[in-house]
Amino acid sequence: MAKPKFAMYWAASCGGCEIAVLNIAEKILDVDANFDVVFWPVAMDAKYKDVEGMSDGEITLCLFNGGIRNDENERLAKLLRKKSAVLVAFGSCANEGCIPGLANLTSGKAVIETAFSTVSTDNPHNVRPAYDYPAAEGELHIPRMYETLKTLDQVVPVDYYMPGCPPESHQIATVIDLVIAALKGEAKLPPAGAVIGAGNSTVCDECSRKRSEKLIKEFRRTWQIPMDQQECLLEQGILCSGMATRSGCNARCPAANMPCIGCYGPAPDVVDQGARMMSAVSSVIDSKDPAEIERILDGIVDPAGTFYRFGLASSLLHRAKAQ
Amino acid sequence: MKAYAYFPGCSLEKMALSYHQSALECARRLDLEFQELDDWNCCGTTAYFAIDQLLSYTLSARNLALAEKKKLDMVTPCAGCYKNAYFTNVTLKRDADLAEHINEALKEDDLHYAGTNQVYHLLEVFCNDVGVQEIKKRVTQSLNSLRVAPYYGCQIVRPRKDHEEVENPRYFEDLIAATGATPVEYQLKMRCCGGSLLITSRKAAFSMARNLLQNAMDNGAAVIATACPMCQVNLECYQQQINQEFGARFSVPILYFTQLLGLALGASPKELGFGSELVSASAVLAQIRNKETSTTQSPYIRHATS
Amino acid sequence: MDTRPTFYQEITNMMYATHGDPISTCIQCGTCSGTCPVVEFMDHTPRDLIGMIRADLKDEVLASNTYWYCASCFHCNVRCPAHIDIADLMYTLKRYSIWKNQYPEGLIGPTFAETFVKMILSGGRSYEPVLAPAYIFNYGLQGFLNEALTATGLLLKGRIPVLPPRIKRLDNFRRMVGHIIPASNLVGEAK
Amino acid sequence: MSEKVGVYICHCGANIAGVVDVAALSHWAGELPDVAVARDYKFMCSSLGQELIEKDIQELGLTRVVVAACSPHLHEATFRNCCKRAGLNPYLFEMASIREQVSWVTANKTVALEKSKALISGAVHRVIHNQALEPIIVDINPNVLVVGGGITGIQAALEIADAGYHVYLVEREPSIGGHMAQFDKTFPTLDCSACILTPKMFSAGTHPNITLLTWSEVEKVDGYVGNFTVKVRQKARKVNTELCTGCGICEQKCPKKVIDTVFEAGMGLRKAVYTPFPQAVPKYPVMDVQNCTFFQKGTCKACEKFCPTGAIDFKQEDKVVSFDVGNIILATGWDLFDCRRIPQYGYGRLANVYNSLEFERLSNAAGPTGGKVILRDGVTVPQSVGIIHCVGSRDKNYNPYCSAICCMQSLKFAHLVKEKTGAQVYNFYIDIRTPLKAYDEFYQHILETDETRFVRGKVAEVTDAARLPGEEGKLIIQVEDTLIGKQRRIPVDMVILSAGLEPRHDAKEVAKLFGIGCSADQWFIERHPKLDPVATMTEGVFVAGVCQGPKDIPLSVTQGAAAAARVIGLVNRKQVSLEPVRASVNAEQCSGCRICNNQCPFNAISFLVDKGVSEINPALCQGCGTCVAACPAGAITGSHYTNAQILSQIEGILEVELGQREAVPA
Amino acid sequence: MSDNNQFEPVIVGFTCNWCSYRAADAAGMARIKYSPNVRLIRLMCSGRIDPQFVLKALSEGADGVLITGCHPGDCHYVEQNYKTLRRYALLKRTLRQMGLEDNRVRLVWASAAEGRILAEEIDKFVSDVRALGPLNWIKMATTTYVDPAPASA
Repeated sequence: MAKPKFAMYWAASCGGCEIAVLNIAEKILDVDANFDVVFWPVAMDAKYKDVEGMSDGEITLCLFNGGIRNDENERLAKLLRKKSAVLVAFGSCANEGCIPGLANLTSGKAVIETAFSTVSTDNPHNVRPAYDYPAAEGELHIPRMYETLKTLDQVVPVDYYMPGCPPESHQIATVIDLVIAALKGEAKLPPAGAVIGAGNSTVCDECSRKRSEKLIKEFRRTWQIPMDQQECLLEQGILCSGMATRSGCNARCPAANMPCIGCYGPAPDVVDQGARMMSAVSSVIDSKDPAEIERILDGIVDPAGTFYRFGLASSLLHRAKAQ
Repeated sequence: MKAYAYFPGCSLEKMALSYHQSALECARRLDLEFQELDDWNCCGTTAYFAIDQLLSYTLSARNLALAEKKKLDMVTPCAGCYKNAYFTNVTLKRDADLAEHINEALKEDDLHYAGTNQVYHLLEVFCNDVGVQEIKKRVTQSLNSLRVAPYYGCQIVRPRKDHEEVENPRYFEDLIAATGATPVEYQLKMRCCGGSLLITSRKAAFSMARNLLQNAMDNGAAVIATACPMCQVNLECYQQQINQEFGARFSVPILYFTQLLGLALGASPKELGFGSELVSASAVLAQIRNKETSTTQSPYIRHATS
Repeated sequence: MDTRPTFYQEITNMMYATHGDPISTCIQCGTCSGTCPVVEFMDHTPRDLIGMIRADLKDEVLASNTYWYCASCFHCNVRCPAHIDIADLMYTLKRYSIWKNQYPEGLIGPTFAETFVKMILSGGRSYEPVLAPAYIFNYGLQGFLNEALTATGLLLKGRIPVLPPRIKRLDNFRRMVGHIIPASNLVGEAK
Repeated sequence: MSEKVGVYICHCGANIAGVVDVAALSHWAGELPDVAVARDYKFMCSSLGQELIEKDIQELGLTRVVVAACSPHLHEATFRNCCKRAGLNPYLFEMASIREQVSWVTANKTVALEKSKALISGAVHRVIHNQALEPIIVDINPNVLVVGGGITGIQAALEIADAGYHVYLVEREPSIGGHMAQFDKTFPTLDCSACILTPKMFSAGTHPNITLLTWSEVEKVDGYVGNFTVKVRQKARKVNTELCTGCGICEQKCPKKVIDTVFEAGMGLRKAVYTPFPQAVPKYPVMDVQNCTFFQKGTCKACEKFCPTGAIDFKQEDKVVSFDVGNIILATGWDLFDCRRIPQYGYGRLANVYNSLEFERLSNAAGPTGGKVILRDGVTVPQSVGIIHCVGSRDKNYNPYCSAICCMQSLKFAHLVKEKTGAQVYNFYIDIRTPLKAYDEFYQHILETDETRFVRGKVAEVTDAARLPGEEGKLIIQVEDTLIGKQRRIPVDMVILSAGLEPRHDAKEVAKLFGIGCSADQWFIERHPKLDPVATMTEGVFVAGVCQGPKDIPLSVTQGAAAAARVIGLVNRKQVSLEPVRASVNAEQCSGCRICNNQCPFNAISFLVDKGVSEINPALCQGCGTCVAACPAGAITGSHYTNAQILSQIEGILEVELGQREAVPA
Repeated sequence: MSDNNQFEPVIVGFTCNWCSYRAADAAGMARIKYSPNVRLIRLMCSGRIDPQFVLKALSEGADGVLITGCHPGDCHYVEQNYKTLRRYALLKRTLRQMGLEDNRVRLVWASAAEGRILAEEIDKFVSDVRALGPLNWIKMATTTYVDPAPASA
């Protein structure tokens, strides 16, 4: 019997998800033993045509990472959806847009300007990409960039969501074990639409810091105070997103004395992670005086960037107001 | 050495030169650096408000901007200048539109008001920034239980700035006690002397000054200490006229508190501008020199009819 | 319907920026007048004046000497149970009466205020000798002699400047003032 | 599973139908997804209208009901009952207010129809997500806690005890009686305060249903209506009340005299072991350890030596007692405004300036001067006395409110001074406020008989700085006599400041302890200022007397009785049912971040340390939903106002509008 | 919608059960006519207002969102409206970064007696939002391509 087929694709992402998969160490051999890797642009050569030639649902498991930044991303998302039995939104970008999604705070035009015309760019003739370019061999095309970055499930239906930037290796290993067991009929897959490879609570659940009632008089940034190693970071005025972020990472950042930045996305049943953070943080400000409240809030230098660092593209608003 | 932007105000140029001299002398002896504002202008006093509030704010804003240029808090010895500068600062900080409007005008003199500094009266700097305890340590010439009536006047304490005590403050008394003198308790220490009415309503001004002098004398003051040039002029220079008007025989020296403080800090009368008084202060100086005497009789002889 | 603002409204409008509460909140308790050190010289007590403004008695208010006698001591301000900025009300009335050119005869206040302003605009600083002589005759012969004696005393002690002081950047200063009161006849006259 | 929604549109006569095309609305609503039936009717709230709904629920098997009519504040309960009668859970019902929010406030009929559609669409979307809820039923413990043993608390305790229920009456001072025990006479009848108060104190002290806990303070309150657990600290009296007979020998023999700043308002002395006044209830003395010679110097023990029953117990410690009650009445009273805050009145500086409580003691026959009105020198009878009204009241620098009792109190003082000294009395007032029964008559009586001079003007200052002849050695009251428009200086021998009533200095902490609110002035907040003046937002906690706002004795007594009646009514019912609009924590999802822990003013949220999660007590929860909005993990759900319900309502409202928007050319 | 074809904004309003909803009732009982553009949603307390509600309304097509509650100090639940105040302050800051005009989200206090004030505030708010024009957030996230050419000089 032929081995089940495995695919992994990257759309708008950094490649960290691929590294995370490789980072599962010898477990990767189980993947090879149990799967036939048919498409994985980072790891092996393959052509889109090969995929197009497959029958629908032929790929057993496809891990799709990256957001939908351009029409090529969207085309591949649709293609892989069609050809895959199980499509997993893998990593924060595919789940919720992640850092590339922060571009949604500005316009596509501004993104291009930044890339091609800022001081740090060596582009003396102000050369710009052209979507269509007539060459001797015929017209050449590059992918068309979207004004708004989208998440995977904003373009195709997704079977499972696996959050994290990147997903923790131990979580990937667990998921792979589960899928292999399921293929052998030894385990049952969770219901479609489920979040896998993560916990059902928030990062605080896994964080060992001591927590008490919160009353914040001043927000601080990590370099502004010597941080207490035991006390809850938020209670020290450090904006930690742990309380609004899905568990599953073993609270790695707070354990290393750095605040959680929210990469595991919203907690179960939460629509908009940033809104939850905003609401929670402002609820525990220790003042009733409007002027003082504003003064305290001045300590949050970049609210949108802080609360929507990962989740802007999947938030209720998706993006900043188009100009 | 703590530095301040020093705004003397018009009166201190001539009429109250001794206040200017003694203020600077005290500051020097208390290790404070007073940098006089460059090309300061009149703050408008109370009269300006009667004509144009906006202009009054502008005049004070110019001085505030000059102080900001030095990146220093402003100190002024004149109570009127203090009140105007303080409340201009408060108003402009609160009202950004007004500040913007005034900044347009200030551009003509290449100045900008940003609201970054504080305004203090000289008394506040000595009592709060230096501190009464520190001053006590630096006194080299005790004032020998001289009975000094601290006269707060109006515009240092009023209008109310925050929630501070405005009916019975004590810091002036504490400062006087620190010099070794005895602060006189008297009821009218917060009452208006009428100085601002000297020209417009002389009768009223004299009557108010009389009440004040009388009350201080009734409580045994040998000298009245002021912190405002207008109060000083009203109470001292017009004492003769007040005597004539009411048939009284006041002869009370009215000294700037800095002159007394300066003596306690070891300065010579000359350094403190003594000699320009219209009511002689020689008895005061004599008592301070005479270490044996510890109490003085009030030079005032109570008027029969009052 | 006459939509012109009443006197009361005009005064209220002019006080829009006051730090205190509006005069409509006055409970006529008389704390201001009980406190006022000059009240015996006023023809109406400050409280009375507030009542008169609220009754739109414009002519009577403008004919009153009360606000010209206000010494700006702010004692009423700090005691007022309604937090009314009474001293500012007095300033407002002064401004209003100068604006309307309507004030009681024989008062030095109005002309003094204007002279003072002109003086400052001319040099940027105040200069006492300009002030006194203009009014000295109002005090009568005895007053004149007394004043002369006082002045002589001060002069002998070196406390009266001989020349009016001037700030250095006077042109800038005047242009600055011109921004606030454009086409001001005060500035014009001062030059 | 799809729901079957019934939509009912009320004409409200012409109130709605006159503006909104109800027929078109009903037709439109019938087409909405999930809507099984839509009807319009002249008066939905009439019995026929209700029957219509009941019939549909039963015959068509409706699972949800929406009524578009007036405000839910008017008829939500009506229609909920209607659903209940037809066997549908009342919380599966929603109302859309198309009268108050549409037909009464909109003139344009087209727009009115659109807005009605939007509101109904919102309600239909929401009601699908509504959940069946059951009211929360709790038992009521019949015992009652009354805090404060002044006249208000005594009245409340007696009413409840007489009704047959047990009362714990807690008082901070050694004796009950409160401020009223300090007063001399009471206005307007001038009967002796002690004569009318002491019988009530005695009843409270001996009533079999009242447990008196004096020299005690409530430390902790847990629980909710019907089921509070209270911890009370009984401060050590150093007197064994089991043995003490109240003979008073210890007090007689105690060599240490102390100025009594509480009961005698600083006007008289007491011993280090003392009962504050002879008629004190209970009769047992307390020992003032701070001033006791034995405690300070180690020797004396005179009290112990002379005590005939051996009741003195120097080793006695504070005791914390705990008990359960079902309801609580707070009657914690007031503090006197501190006249030192107005330096220009000279109180504390000028000897013969008195505050009102000092004068009460001065005038009281049982007081330090035996009721003689004399100056502080102890001998001189004043020839002239000024009484200043509104001291610290009606003044934005101090308290902006009117203290309500000072006018009558000042008139009473004027009468007493006149009666006892014959002095010339001046009353300085801003307004004379005598609104209640027989009060203005009292004022008239003073005007007619007492020759008191009334000066209308708030006093500017009281000074001893003489300026004019006749002022030497006097206190001069400087004031504008506003009725003649002149400043006056009136020399007197004595000044009485009619100081205002203030909330207790610790009112805010007490409010927090009992989970109720304080106004900006720090008076306790009642549930409704007119229609529910003794209840609070916290079920089972009532307020009465001055702690709720300034008032005189008759009103305080009335409120004490009113609060008692409310409590007796509740206790008689034995059970109370609570609205099931409550928040709850899903322990699975809760990570114990503790954001919610300080969001609840009713102390309903507690953190379970061992489980590492927060928990909400449904009986304490008032259902505001603030913690629901605060929870970053989405672990808290607010029943009947869930996220799904509200988000669907938003969708529903905007669905209609988007349809409309599409039609409008951009 | 209106006679002269001017833009009529759609606004979602949140009220508390005790003050502002009753203010709306009071406005109705007094037959005060005001802009019909605001659709009110009743919550128990303004403290229940989750920023998600505001974002949801904006993303689903509302042109503005009005948040109302009891006056500070008068909250039926003691002090929960202060939490509303804080959340509103932070939400506004975030929305400002998202390019939303200040006038599209507003907080108004109204006591149960202030029907007239609520009506006036609604009129004011509607006219302010009207001046900003339609928001149409829902359409913004649909696919449009970026023109990579340099901005015209």
